[in-house]
Amino acid sequence: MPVIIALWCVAALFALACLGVVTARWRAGTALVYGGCLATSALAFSIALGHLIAGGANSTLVLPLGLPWVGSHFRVDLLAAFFLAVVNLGAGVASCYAIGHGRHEAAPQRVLPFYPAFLAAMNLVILADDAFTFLLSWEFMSLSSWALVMAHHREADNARAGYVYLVMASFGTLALLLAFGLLAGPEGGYAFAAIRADHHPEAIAALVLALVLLGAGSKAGLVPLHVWLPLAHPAAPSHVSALLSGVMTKVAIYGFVRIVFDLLGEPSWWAGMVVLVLAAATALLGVLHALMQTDLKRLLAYSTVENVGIIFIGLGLALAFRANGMSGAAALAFTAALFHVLNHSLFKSLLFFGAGAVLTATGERDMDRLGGLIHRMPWASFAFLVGCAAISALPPLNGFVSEWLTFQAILLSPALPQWGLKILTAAVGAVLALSAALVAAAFVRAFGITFLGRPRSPVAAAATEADRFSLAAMLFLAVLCLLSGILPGYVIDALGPLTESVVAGRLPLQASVPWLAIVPVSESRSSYDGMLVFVFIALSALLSATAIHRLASRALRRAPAWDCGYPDPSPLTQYSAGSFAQPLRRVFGTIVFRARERVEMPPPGDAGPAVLRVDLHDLVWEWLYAPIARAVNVAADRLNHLQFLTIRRYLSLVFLALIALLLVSALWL
Amino acid sequence: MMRIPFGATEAVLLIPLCAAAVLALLPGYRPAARLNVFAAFLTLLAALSLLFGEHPAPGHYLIVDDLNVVFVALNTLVGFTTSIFSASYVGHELETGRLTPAYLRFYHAMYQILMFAMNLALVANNIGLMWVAIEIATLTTVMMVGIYRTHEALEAAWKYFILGSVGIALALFGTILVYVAAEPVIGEGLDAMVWTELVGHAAAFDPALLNVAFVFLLLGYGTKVGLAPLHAWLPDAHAEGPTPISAVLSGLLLNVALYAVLRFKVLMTANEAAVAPGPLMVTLGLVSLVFAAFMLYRRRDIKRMFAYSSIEHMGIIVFAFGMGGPLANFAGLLHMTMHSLTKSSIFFAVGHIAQVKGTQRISEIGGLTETHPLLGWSLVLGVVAIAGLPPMGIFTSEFLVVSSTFARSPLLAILLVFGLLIAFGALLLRLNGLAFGEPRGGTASVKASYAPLFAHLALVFAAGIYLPPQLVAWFRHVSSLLG
Amino acid sequence: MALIDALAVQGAQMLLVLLVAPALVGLVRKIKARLLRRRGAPVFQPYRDLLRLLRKEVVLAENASWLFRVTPYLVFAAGWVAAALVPTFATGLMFSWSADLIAIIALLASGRFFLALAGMDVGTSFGGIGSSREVMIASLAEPAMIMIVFTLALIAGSTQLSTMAAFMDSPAVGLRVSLALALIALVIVALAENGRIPVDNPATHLELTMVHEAMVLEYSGRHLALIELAAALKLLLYVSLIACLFVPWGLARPAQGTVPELVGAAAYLAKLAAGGVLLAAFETAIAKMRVFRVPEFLGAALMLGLLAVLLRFISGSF
Amino acid sequence: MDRLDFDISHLLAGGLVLLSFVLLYQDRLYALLNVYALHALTLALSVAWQAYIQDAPHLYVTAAIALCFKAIAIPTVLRRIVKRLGIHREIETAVGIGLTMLAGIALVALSMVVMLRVTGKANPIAREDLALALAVVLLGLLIMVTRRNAVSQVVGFMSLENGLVLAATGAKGMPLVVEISVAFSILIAFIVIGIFLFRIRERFDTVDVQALDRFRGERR
Repeated sequence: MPVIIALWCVAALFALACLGVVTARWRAGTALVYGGCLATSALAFSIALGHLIAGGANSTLVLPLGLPWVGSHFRVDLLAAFFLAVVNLGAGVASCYAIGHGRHEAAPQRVLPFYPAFLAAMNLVILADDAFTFLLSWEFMSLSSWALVMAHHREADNARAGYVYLVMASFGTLALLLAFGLLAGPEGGYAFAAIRADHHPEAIAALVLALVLLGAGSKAGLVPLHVWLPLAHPAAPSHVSALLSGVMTKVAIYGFVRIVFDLLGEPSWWAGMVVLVLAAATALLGVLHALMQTDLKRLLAYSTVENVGIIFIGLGLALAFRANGMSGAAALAFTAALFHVLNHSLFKSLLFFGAGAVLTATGERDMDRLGGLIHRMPWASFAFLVGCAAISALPPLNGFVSEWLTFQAILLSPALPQWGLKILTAAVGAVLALSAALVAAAFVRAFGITFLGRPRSPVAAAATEADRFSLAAMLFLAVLCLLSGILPGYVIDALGPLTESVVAGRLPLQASVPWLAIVPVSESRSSYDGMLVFVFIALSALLSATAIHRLASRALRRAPAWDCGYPDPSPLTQYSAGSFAQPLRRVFGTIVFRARERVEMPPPGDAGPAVLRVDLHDLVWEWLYAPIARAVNVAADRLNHLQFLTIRRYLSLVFLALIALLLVSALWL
Repeated sequence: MMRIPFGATEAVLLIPLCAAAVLALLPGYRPAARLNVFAAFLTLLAALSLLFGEHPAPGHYLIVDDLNVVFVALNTLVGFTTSIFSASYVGHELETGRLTPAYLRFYHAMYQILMFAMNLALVANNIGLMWVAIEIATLTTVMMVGIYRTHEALEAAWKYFILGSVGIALALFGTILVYVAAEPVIGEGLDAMVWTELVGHAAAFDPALLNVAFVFLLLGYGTKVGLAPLHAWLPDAHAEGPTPISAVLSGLLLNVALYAVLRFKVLMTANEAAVAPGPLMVTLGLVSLVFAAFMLYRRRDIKRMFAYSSIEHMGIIVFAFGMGGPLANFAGLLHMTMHSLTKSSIFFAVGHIAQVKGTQRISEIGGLTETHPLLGWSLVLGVVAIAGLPPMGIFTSEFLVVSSTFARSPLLAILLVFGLLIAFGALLLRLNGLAFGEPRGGTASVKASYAPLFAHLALVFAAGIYLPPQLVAWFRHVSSLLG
Repeated sequence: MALIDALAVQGAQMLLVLLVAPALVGLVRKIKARLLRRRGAPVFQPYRDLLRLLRKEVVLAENASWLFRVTPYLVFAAGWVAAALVPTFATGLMFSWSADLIAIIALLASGRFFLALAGMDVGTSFGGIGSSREVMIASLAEPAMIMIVFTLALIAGSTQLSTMAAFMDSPAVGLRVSLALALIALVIVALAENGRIPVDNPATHLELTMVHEAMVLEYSGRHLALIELAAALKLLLYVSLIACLFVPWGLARPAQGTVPELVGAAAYLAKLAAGGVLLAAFETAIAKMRVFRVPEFLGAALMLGLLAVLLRFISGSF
Repeated sequence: MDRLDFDISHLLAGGLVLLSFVLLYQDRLYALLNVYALHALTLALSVAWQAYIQDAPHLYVTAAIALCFKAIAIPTVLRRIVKRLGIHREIETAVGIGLTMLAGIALVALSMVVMLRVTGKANPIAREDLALALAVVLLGLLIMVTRRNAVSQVVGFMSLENGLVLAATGAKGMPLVVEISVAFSILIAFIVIGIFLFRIRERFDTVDVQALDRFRGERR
């Protein structure tokens, strides 16, 4: 019974949390807790993977907890199994990383107790099979992750990040709560089975969809609910950031899929449209923000926003196809989305690990104070490079496969009957292509500024390689990125039964395709073979290298950089993060961020330097959130006068209330 | 089930009374505090025997039924834990000289009288008696709020006194009206004020008269509940009195007043012709919730802030009862229980915090999790619980209220959610400053008694995950009565 | 036997592109010189340059990392594989299905990715200029290219180059507005991607205007040779892409035997020559534009592509 | 149920309302206290009358309390306090007398509408008494909210409470009336003591801002 084992794993994690409280003070505690988490996650992962591949039947369990007349239901079906696998994979690797990384933690007592609890909460969300348990775990997940975000609470930014995060999170939870209120009805049929059973009318479904987009969307980071994400994810310790970005957003996506695809029944066609619009906006805005950041971890966080957008594009397409009964196309889009879920959890964790390694080695997150790390931390930078290539969707790595599948799904959309959807999908395709290209730019920038060139600060010059555990975790993920890139057929086949169960259609069996290629629709239409591409590139590179070294010269001489004859010793003459982004800022920034560049020249005769100032505006924040905050403050100020009235005035309030009620009872009752 | 020992109901009343008499004479604070704890403990035992024994037959004056048995138990429990807390608290107050032994004797006696009054109000089967009990409770709390004799304390006490008296007067008028409504049906004399009788014959009462009566009762007892706009006394009384009293006020007295309102709501529901009291309560509840939520933002005094949060939660509870229906009523009852446990535990923490930091000003307290990890984290836990975050009991009740409301009247639910979110934002904002960030304020070590604090939090936590079926049975029965 | 055959043909194609690529560059240079009334270097000069470079030693900047040294081979390999997957003289080659058009574009993108990184590796200001401008151009050119692919894929019902070429050859394809739009867009993209005038000037070393050349400024010896070769392959790839998609005549069908393949090869060379002439003429005709005009230029391509796609989405008849 | 009982109780209750109006009208402290004494006296009479016609002897106790405590003790004590604390004799009103009177009339009308509509079943005396009692209660509240002066507010409260006792006695055969009136007398005693102890001279709703900061709400 997978569900039982999974629940035992959760229990074990809670036990580890208690252990963390006790052992936080001693040195061994870190290794102990994280090791335990690693083992538990490994177990849970294997269980989930086994269930997924075997395509096993749903295993359910009801415990007499939670709401007494409902009980708390748990269930492992294929969807849950997939997400359990993703979550526990990420969790396990993060724990392994943390065994090494956690040693550098200044305040372990603020991390160790909450980390296992956070893992447990994420597992519980996926296991839950009734509204109460689901929301309880969901909000508990927010809570525990909030505690982790507040781990370094001395920095004012982190406190603010934690505040924004938890408020947004509970906003999302309340939205979901309302959604479940609608789904369950006034009698409170909270069990998912009951919700699935009864049919929901059009209007209700529409409202639920909106609420779920608010709830799950705010957790996943859909624009315009993403504002907390780039604040909170960087604030946490790096292995937690990896979990937040790589895994927790996936749990949010699971919530969306669970409610919209599973509980809500047949969607109406425009549902897909709404999702697609939001998703496209998210993808584009996320990557543009990422391009403007100079804080490495914040850049990664924004790129998470972008990837969430890509995943939701897949989901939106799946919704649209499903609503029109095109089950094959729906299966393609859904597979693409899930595949990207997996991929993103892999390379985003990897990248955050890299950022964490840099942070521990240099104490810096600002790219403009880094550089040249490839010489000092070769392995870490290699792994980070793989991550960058993967997230930039370069073949033969995994990022490309899921994006390729998404493109293939978009190419199927002219068959859709609705004009709006057709045109929208085309536009979405363009946006997707644009953001894919921009991602490549963003990560050239990230890797180039951080790891290449000459060190821009002494700390960067004095950096040292990351520890064994961290490297092991990173390289493991790098290998996984490559494997799932060159052997995508297996992943797709593993997802087959799942898509079958959710969108009533599946991709053709890939195992039968020769040469390990993948054929989403038909041989003549499109096919891709990561394996062969990889082999070809490797072979031709090796071939040329050996040939040249054999037949032509292999001589090599080190010399100062030429730089057109004017080499400048100061590392400050290198391109910085800001200057690298300048061309793109000029192209996109002027519209999206109202970017303005001001050059402040010193007056004639003054030898002072000229200063180039760039001011960017986060319009979402300035147009949506700032006004709300202002409104609340104004209201609070106005009402606050009521604290300073006199007894007579208070009495008159009572008096008026009495008169009012008497009038009511005299006139109406 | 064991047979109940003779006169447990009376015991719940007599023990505090005798204790009060002794305490009034007993000099020296240590024995007094001990006796105080001991008496509270005995009362708790009696209440527990009520809880687990079967209910005695209702008399003309006293009754124990599903509606009040839980609250009696809760009342005595919190009374007991608070007495433990107050022992360590007043010790510190003596050292700092804010309280003199003479006042302390007075304080302990008053404490027991308050217990007596509240238990009486709970077990009273006679609406007149209930009224008297609540008046006594008001007077005693007024005394205790003013006990520090500072100008603010006196001022708060006076405000509380005047507003409370007016409220009580209104409640009395409502009570008289109920009698007038009952008298033609039941006949003159005591029976017409006995609650069980009233419920039995409520169907035959003049509905219009009941409506007017309920207006007065709602406003009268609502003043004690602290519903906006009748709330004015509450924040200052909490802020200026000794913290144990703040805990008792928020944790118990509000509940007792609300319990009175509930009794009469049952009466209203028993009479079909009478207008459903729902809309009134929903309106008052929402007003209190939203108002208190906004008021939280500008608070500078930590105790006053949590007082406002009490108003907010009373608003939620009254809203729930106003909505009615099995789910909402259940949620309301659960919320009452959870709120009194949580809020009193918060005040325990706040009391010690104010003592170690030497101030109640939020701006001068900071980084508690650094300076006093245990206190700080328990404050965090308490605020997390009161803000309705899982896995605490309040999450359960809020879950039920919101989800059951939205399906019936979306607009109200959205208002409710709005209020909840606003309040959450405010609480979290303050918590950030109090528990995290750079440490501010004194770093003196606490000789606090954490037992009560953790006991309450443990209960709340447990309730968030598992509700004992017995409790559920009681609550469901009561919610069916509440309609 | 058939396997051997297929392998042979595939290998032939790989060799062909590798051998022809420098000649194409040389041809373009020659014709440009002629149009400027210079005699110009012989067409086969690029081969000589490559050999010379290959023989020379590599002068490596002190703080160049392993990435700097690996990149040329990667870029070359990516370019070569990509070029080898485009049908030149025959469709349906053995491995042509292993990467469709999207994948080919992605291969070029990965080449560019590493080249841009290499540009930043030494930590000189010129490398930075080159890389940042390169990614800016690419970030506009790639989506345009994807849009073009969409258009063609929607017309041909496939993203498989062989299938597309075959379809284009068939009578089923008529004269279409979207095709014309796609062609224009594709030409613009090709110019940008290969760093030709008006986007970039392969001949200049005027630092402020150059993009690609600035990026590879620090390379020398065999590394530089490989990068030059990769650039030539890229140019060839785009020309043959245009050729096989818009003038697919003479392409040999799979397994038709040697004769049609030879015919196809001849036709292919002819197309290449024509393409080279046209490119040279175009480059001499117009002037290079400022770097920050390039986005508008490419934006136009993107819009054209999008327009074509929309037309296709709205109705099959366009 | 003969006419006379009804008329007399009606007369007394009506007199109570009338006196409430007089209280409302007063702007001198001593006069206010005198009128209150009269108010209490009327109450005592009416309670006694009720005791007589309901032949409920325990009500005589209530009447006695009303007479001794409210009509005699309290006013004298209050006079003392006014002297001792040197409270000055004019009553500051928040709202003009005329407006207050109008409001009072409206309140009486309201209470009539509310009460007479609802108490159909109850016997006429109870109805009259309840209606008038409600009027007295509301007028008392009105006094409390329109007077700035502590003592006059207390007087308002006490007249309000008289209204309650009137209602309680009017309700035929209502038990616990004595207990309740006793409890209320204690309450009032506390209030009066409170005034004395807390030295609440003029009024608690001072308008000077600094005092506001010091007393109400947050200590900044």
